[in-house]
Amino acid sequence: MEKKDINEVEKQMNLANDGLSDKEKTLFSDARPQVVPPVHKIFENFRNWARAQSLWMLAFGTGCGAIELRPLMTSRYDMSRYGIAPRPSPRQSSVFIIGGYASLKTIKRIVRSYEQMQGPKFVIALGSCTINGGMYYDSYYTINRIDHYIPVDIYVTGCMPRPESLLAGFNKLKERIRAGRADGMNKYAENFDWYKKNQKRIIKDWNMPDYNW
Amino acid sequence: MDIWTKIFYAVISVVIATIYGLALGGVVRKIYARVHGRYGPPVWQPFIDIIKTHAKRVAVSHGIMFYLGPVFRFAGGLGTYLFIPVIFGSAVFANFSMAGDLLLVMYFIFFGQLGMALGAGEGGHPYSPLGIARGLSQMTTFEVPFALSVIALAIQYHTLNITAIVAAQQGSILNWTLFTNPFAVVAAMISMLGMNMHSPFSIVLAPQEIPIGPPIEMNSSFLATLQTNRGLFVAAKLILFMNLYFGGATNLVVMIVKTFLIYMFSVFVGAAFPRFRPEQAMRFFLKWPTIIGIISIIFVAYL
Amino acid sequence: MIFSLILGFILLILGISMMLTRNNLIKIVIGFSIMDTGIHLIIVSIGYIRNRTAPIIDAAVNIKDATSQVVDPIPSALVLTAIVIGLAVTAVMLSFIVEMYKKTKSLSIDDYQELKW
Amino acid sequence: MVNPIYIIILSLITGFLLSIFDKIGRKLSMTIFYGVLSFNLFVMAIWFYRLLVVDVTPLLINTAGFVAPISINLRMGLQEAFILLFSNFIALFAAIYLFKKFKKAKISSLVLYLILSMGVNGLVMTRDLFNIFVFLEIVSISTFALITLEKNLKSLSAGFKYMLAGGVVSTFFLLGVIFVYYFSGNLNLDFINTGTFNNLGMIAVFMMSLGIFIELKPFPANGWALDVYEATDSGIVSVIAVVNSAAIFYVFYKIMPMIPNNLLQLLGYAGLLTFVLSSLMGLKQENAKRLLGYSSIGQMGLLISAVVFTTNAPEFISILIVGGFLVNHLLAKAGLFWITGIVKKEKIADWGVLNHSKPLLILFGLLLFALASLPPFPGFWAKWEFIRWLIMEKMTVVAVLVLIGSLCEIAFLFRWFNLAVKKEDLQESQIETSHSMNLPVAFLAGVLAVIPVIIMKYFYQIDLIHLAPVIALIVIFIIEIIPSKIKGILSLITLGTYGYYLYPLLSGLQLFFAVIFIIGGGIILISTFNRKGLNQNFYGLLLMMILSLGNLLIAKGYLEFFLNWEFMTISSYLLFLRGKNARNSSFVYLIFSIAGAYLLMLGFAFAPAVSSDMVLLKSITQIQLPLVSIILMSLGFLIKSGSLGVHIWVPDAYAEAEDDVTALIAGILSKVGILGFFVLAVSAISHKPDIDIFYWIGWIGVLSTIIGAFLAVFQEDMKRLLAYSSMSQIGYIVASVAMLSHLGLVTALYLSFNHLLFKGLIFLAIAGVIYRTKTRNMYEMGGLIKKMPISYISVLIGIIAVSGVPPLSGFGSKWLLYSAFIEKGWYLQSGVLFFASAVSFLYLYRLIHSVFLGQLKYEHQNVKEAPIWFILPQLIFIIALMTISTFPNLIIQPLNAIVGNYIDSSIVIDGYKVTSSLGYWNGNQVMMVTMGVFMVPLLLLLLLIGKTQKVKQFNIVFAAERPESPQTTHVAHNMYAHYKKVLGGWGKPRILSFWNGVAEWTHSLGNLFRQFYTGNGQTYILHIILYMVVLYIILGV
Repeated sequence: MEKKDINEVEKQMNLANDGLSDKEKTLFSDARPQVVPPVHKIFENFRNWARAQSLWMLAFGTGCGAIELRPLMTSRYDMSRYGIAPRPSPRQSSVFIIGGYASLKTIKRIVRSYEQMQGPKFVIALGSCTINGGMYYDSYYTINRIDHYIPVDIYVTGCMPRPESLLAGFNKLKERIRAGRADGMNKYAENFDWYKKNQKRIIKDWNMPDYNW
Repeated sequence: MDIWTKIFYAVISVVIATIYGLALGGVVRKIYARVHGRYGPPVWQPFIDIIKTHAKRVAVSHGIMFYLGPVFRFAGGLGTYLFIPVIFGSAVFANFSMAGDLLLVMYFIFFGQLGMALGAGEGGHPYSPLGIARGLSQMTTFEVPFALSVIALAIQYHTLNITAIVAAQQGSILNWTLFTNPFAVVAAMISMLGMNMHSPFSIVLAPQEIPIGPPIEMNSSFLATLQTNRGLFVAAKLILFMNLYFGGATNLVVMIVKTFLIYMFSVFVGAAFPRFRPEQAMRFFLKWPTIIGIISIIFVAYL
Repeated sequence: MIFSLILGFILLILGISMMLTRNNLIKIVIGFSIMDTGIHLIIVSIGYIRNRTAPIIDAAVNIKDATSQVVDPIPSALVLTAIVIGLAVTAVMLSFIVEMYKKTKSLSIDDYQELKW
Repeated sequence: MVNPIYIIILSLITGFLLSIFDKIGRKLSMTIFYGVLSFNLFVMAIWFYRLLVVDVTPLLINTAGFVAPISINLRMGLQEAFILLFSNFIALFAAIYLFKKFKKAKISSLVLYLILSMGVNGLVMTRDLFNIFVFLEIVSISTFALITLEKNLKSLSAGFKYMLAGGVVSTFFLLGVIFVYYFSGNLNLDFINTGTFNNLGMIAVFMMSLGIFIELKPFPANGWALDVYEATDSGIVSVIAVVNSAAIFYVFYKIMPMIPNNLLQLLGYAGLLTFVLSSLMGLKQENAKRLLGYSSIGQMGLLISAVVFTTNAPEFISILIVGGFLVNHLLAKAGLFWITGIVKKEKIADWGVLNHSKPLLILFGLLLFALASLPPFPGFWAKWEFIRWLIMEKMTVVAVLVLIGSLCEIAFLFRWFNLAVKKEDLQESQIETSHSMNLPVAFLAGVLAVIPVIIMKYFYQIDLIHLAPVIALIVIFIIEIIPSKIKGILSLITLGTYGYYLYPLLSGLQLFFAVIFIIGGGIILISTFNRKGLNQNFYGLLLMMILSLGNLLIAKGYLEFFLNWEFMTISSYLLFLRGKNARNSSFVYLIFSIAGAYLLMLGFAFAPAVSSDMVLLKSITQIQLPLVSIILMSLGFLIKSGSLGVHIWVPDAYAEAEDDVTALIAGILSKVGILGFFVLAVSAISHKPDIDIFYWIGWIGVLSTIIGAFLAVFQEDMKRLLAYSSMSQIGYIVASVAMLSHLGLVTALYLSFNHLLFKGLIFLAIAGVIYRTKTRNMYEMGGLIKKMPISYISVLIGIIAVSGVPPLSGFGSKWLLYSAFIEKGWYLQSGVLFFASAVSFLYLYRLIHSVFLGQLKYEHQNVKEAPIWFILPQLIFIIALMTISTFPNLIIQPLNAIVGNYIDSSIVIDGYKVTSSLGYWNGNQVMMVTMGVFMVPLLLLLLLIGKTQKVKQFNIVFAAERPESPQTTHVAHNMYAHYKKVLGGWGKPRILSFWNGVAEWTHSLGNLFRQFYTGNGQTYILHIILYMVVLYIILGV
């Protein structure tokens, strides 16, 4: 009886990875993402402060909004004074900025990159397109609501939002983080099956593992 | 001196050096920002970054060597630092310099590099070996002028004992190697540009070409370990250069002033120049600095 | 004696030059024979002593005075052997030529140089 | 006692009667035929025995009842008996070899053969000039006729050319004889005094000598002989090349006292020229029999120059030289000609067919080794003494030319051997043979194998331990049918016993190298237990190599040392040859090694004598070596150690050898050059040479280090990479020895020991990897750390030690090295060394990354850890490495003591701390601190890290995509492309191109010279005539 339980739990733990051929299955990890609860409160507050003060954003321009990220680095807006820095690898970054509309092609990369970031991780969705599709609301190829696919912490509206509003969004994010409310990572793990179902519904050529570690 | 006191001293020494090194990093960022006309991050930003990186809830590991890579790297930094006598005449900052001389320090630098290269290699990302290949190749070239300069020192002072080299430079500012053997200092300082991997020699991390290269797969505490080491290692290298070429230090303040100024040299060069292509960078080291290094040897040995 | 010696050498040289210049195998062998004859003549001339007779002990030569009546007998003895040998060599050569001719139907020495280098 | 005149009488009578007997039956005639030949041999054997052992006086046989000079007389002395013993021996066995042909042939062939044999016997024994002519013609005519045993166009035309040339030559000889008679009034050799001749008489002597000399086929008047060798039946040609040649050679020897000295010297040089040029021309040969023909005329030339140049030598030496060359040539050449008849392949490229018959292949190899004058065959001793004699007589140029000729000869012989052993036989043809053909060859080889024992025992009184390598080879060969593992255990036991025997004889330096050779060899030998099946021809060679290495340490005097050096060369060459594609690589190795050995031989010849009751390694340090000797020996050792300029054998040989063999070669064999250097250096410390030659050797070492490292960086094949790495490491050692300082010598020994440990370790680990993955290309591997963790750890520890990163012992060597260099004042050199040491990181990282890290390939998903037999020795090496790293004084102290025997110590060892005049190093403390600083971050990391998720190889950041396949994701091929750009020309193998050029030019030169042989009979006659003219002109000048 006990043994069977363990087997079932294990089955639940491991992902099917149906999108991969048998040969490739051995090359990808099939572990499920797990909810990692926060540590003791005081300690977690300190960590949240540090997380808020050091936001490394993934240098991945997913849409037209990426053009707005460049001015942020310049001397005019200088995001570095807020502890924000670009980082080329998702492994090392904590903020993912969805730069505007996400096409079917991009969403696959977005999901992959998001899953490869180590939690806690935060998402800022930029522009109207990410909220409801914006001017592409009826496009056959554009994602309307990005938070059906990955959890979003902050939406910055506009088409396009100016760097100032982006900075405001960052500050809002910082507040959320400090308050301990920006927990998209655990949310994603908790509702993993739902997110995955949504993702797989629109991404037809699913040739990745179910969770991209 | 019993071993526990020694270890206690070493801990103090290491902590101070690490903090100093990280702060130096913050200052550099600030300076870069000012050169760009920005405000820049706070000086303590490196510390926050390290805490934040440690605060990641999940770490992805590719295997045991990947796990140990940052450990090797940090151990390399620690070891390098611990084999250098930091402050002349101080028991606390003498570290473990009695275990070996300058050659030990020069070779211990490789310990961390090799370990890190192996750890990054197990990560399996193609950019890691690309970056490592660049880094190792560049290392072979900037080591040449540096080695020549060190040989010149050995000829000049008849010793490879760092403490003895510092002792020989005491007394007057004119006793510094900088004035007694300027060629050796020039060669070594140019090779330091390569060692610190600021532009124009920043071909290893090169964010635009091979997104930060070797540590691309490093995350969470692995990355934090690397960042901590970066602070310590910079401090160690600067102290080594200070000891060898700029008369060493008799107290902490002198040490901080001197190493800061030494570091500023490479920072200013870095802020002012764009990046070389790999083979340009390497050929550069094999030309002028090497010739200067040879001149420095001729200068002390045969003139 | 001198005359026959010179004649011998002339024959020798003639024979050699014939061996060197003729293309036809048979002619080369003839050259060889001429050379052989030349050398025989030389041998005989060397043993010749003026006014003496052949070194054959018969009615004309007294055994007791033989040493003062006949020419040096050794070259004469040698030349007999040499003639026999020369004859044998010539015979073998000719038999070779016959066999070679059977194979290629050619008597030109130029057709027999596939073995080289 | 049988009078040898009966040989002639009996042969003549049977010759005439044989056809009558044949009418009764072929069996009868054959029986009589072989009976007579056996009788001849028997008579000569008895005479030889009596003359040699019983010591009777030589017999003079007078004919026709008169004493010479009135009558013709024959002589039977020791020399005649010796020549005829072998001639009749070959004649009998050639007849046995021809048994089948004779059975079918006309009876006249048998008659001719008997007459030929008779002629040869007469030719050797007679003392009468004209009689020589007669016997010469008898031999020639019967030979001409025997050539037609096979009546094809080739043999006919060759025979015809032979007749033309022979006719002209004998005419000149006769002319000479007759004029000699004219001037001396005599035909008996013992009564002619050419000293009283006038100029005209001298011309006669000239003609006569040249007549005989040209019969010995000097270059270029020897085209006819080559054609005969190529075209004639193997059995007959063996008689022509061996029996006839030996007899004519003896005739030359007989008339030598008549030849004026200046002419004799000229002939000696002509012989030498023949030897050198025919060896050179042999390089271009592709036809097996013609190749042997070139070798034959070369050997005759060598023999002539040997007999001419050793006329003043003591009897002991001249017997050994001339007799050695002669017997060697007679036996080996006859055997090889017979084998060509058995194999029936014209082109040497087709000789792979020999693989179908192992015994025949081994016989072939044996004879070839003998012909190449390799030990222990007679030619080896002859060459050794000849070279020494020439050097003693200040005939250096001759000695060098002899060696160059020998090298060329070895080149073409072993190219042939390699083709026979390695070339695949595409046609799958079988060798048709019979016992009557095999038996003579085998018997010959047996005789050849026994002679060395006689030489070693009676001529030199060499300790028979120096035969141990060969004995080991033979014993293992005999028990070849038992399984590999048992043979391996037996080999280990042998090594143990040998070590036990050796131990009391050794001390200091010898002991150190004995540890490397025997214990190191034993450990690596464990890895060979992995071999399956019978594994033939392996352990014998392995034992031979290790035993000869050990014997080097106890060799007394130059000869014993050199003997073992050659054994080592041969055995390692054959070991290399076992590799699958090792045909070219082992050939290059052999050529370089033999060249090195010759240089060594020359070096020894120039060196003054050493006391024979002390081992050479000690005695040579007590004498003042002349500069030339040091240079030559150094060159020899440089080749063996694979230093820059002569390193090109290294990568291929290492790469193509079997994998465990490579470990052995890299770990052990590479140290033997160092041993030599070390001894030279010690000698030079106490007896300073005039020029600081070691300064330049030091530079060679330094440049080998850097160039080796550069080349290693760009290799794709991991064994080649490690081979270049070895070259680089050995460069360090050579350079440190060359410093001639205490610290330098300590460094060299320390490095040598370390090199054994880490290179043994890495090569064994790599061998395990290759065993599992079946490839040597690094880019075909990757990610094996998950599958072969122990091998990975071995390689990791190995590369840390190679690169000199503390805390492992590699750093000790680097510390010693730089301290020594700076102390010595070699500043720029140490800068270069530092560069090389940095470059070593490049190739070491490439090795470990491309193989073990990065992406695991699909085909290696199921690869297992290397077999235990590979792992076991690795573990031993790791333990040893860690021990001497933690407790460096375990090794430094004894080394300090060893070097302290020769030069005052310059370092202070206090506990674990070593202090030089420049700095200090405490290996133990470094180890402890490193352990400490390693633990701190590890604990910190364990404490601070969050939940750790272990992922797989494709879980990488890949620019938001997923990797396509492991092959396209693994960075390995051409990994340092950018570095190639940096180095420009320095990364290119230029020296290889240089040596390729040398080979090309040598072959072209050989090709140029052989254009003389146009194939036209008339040209050959012209050559003969011109040859006489030219020689006469030279003589006149």
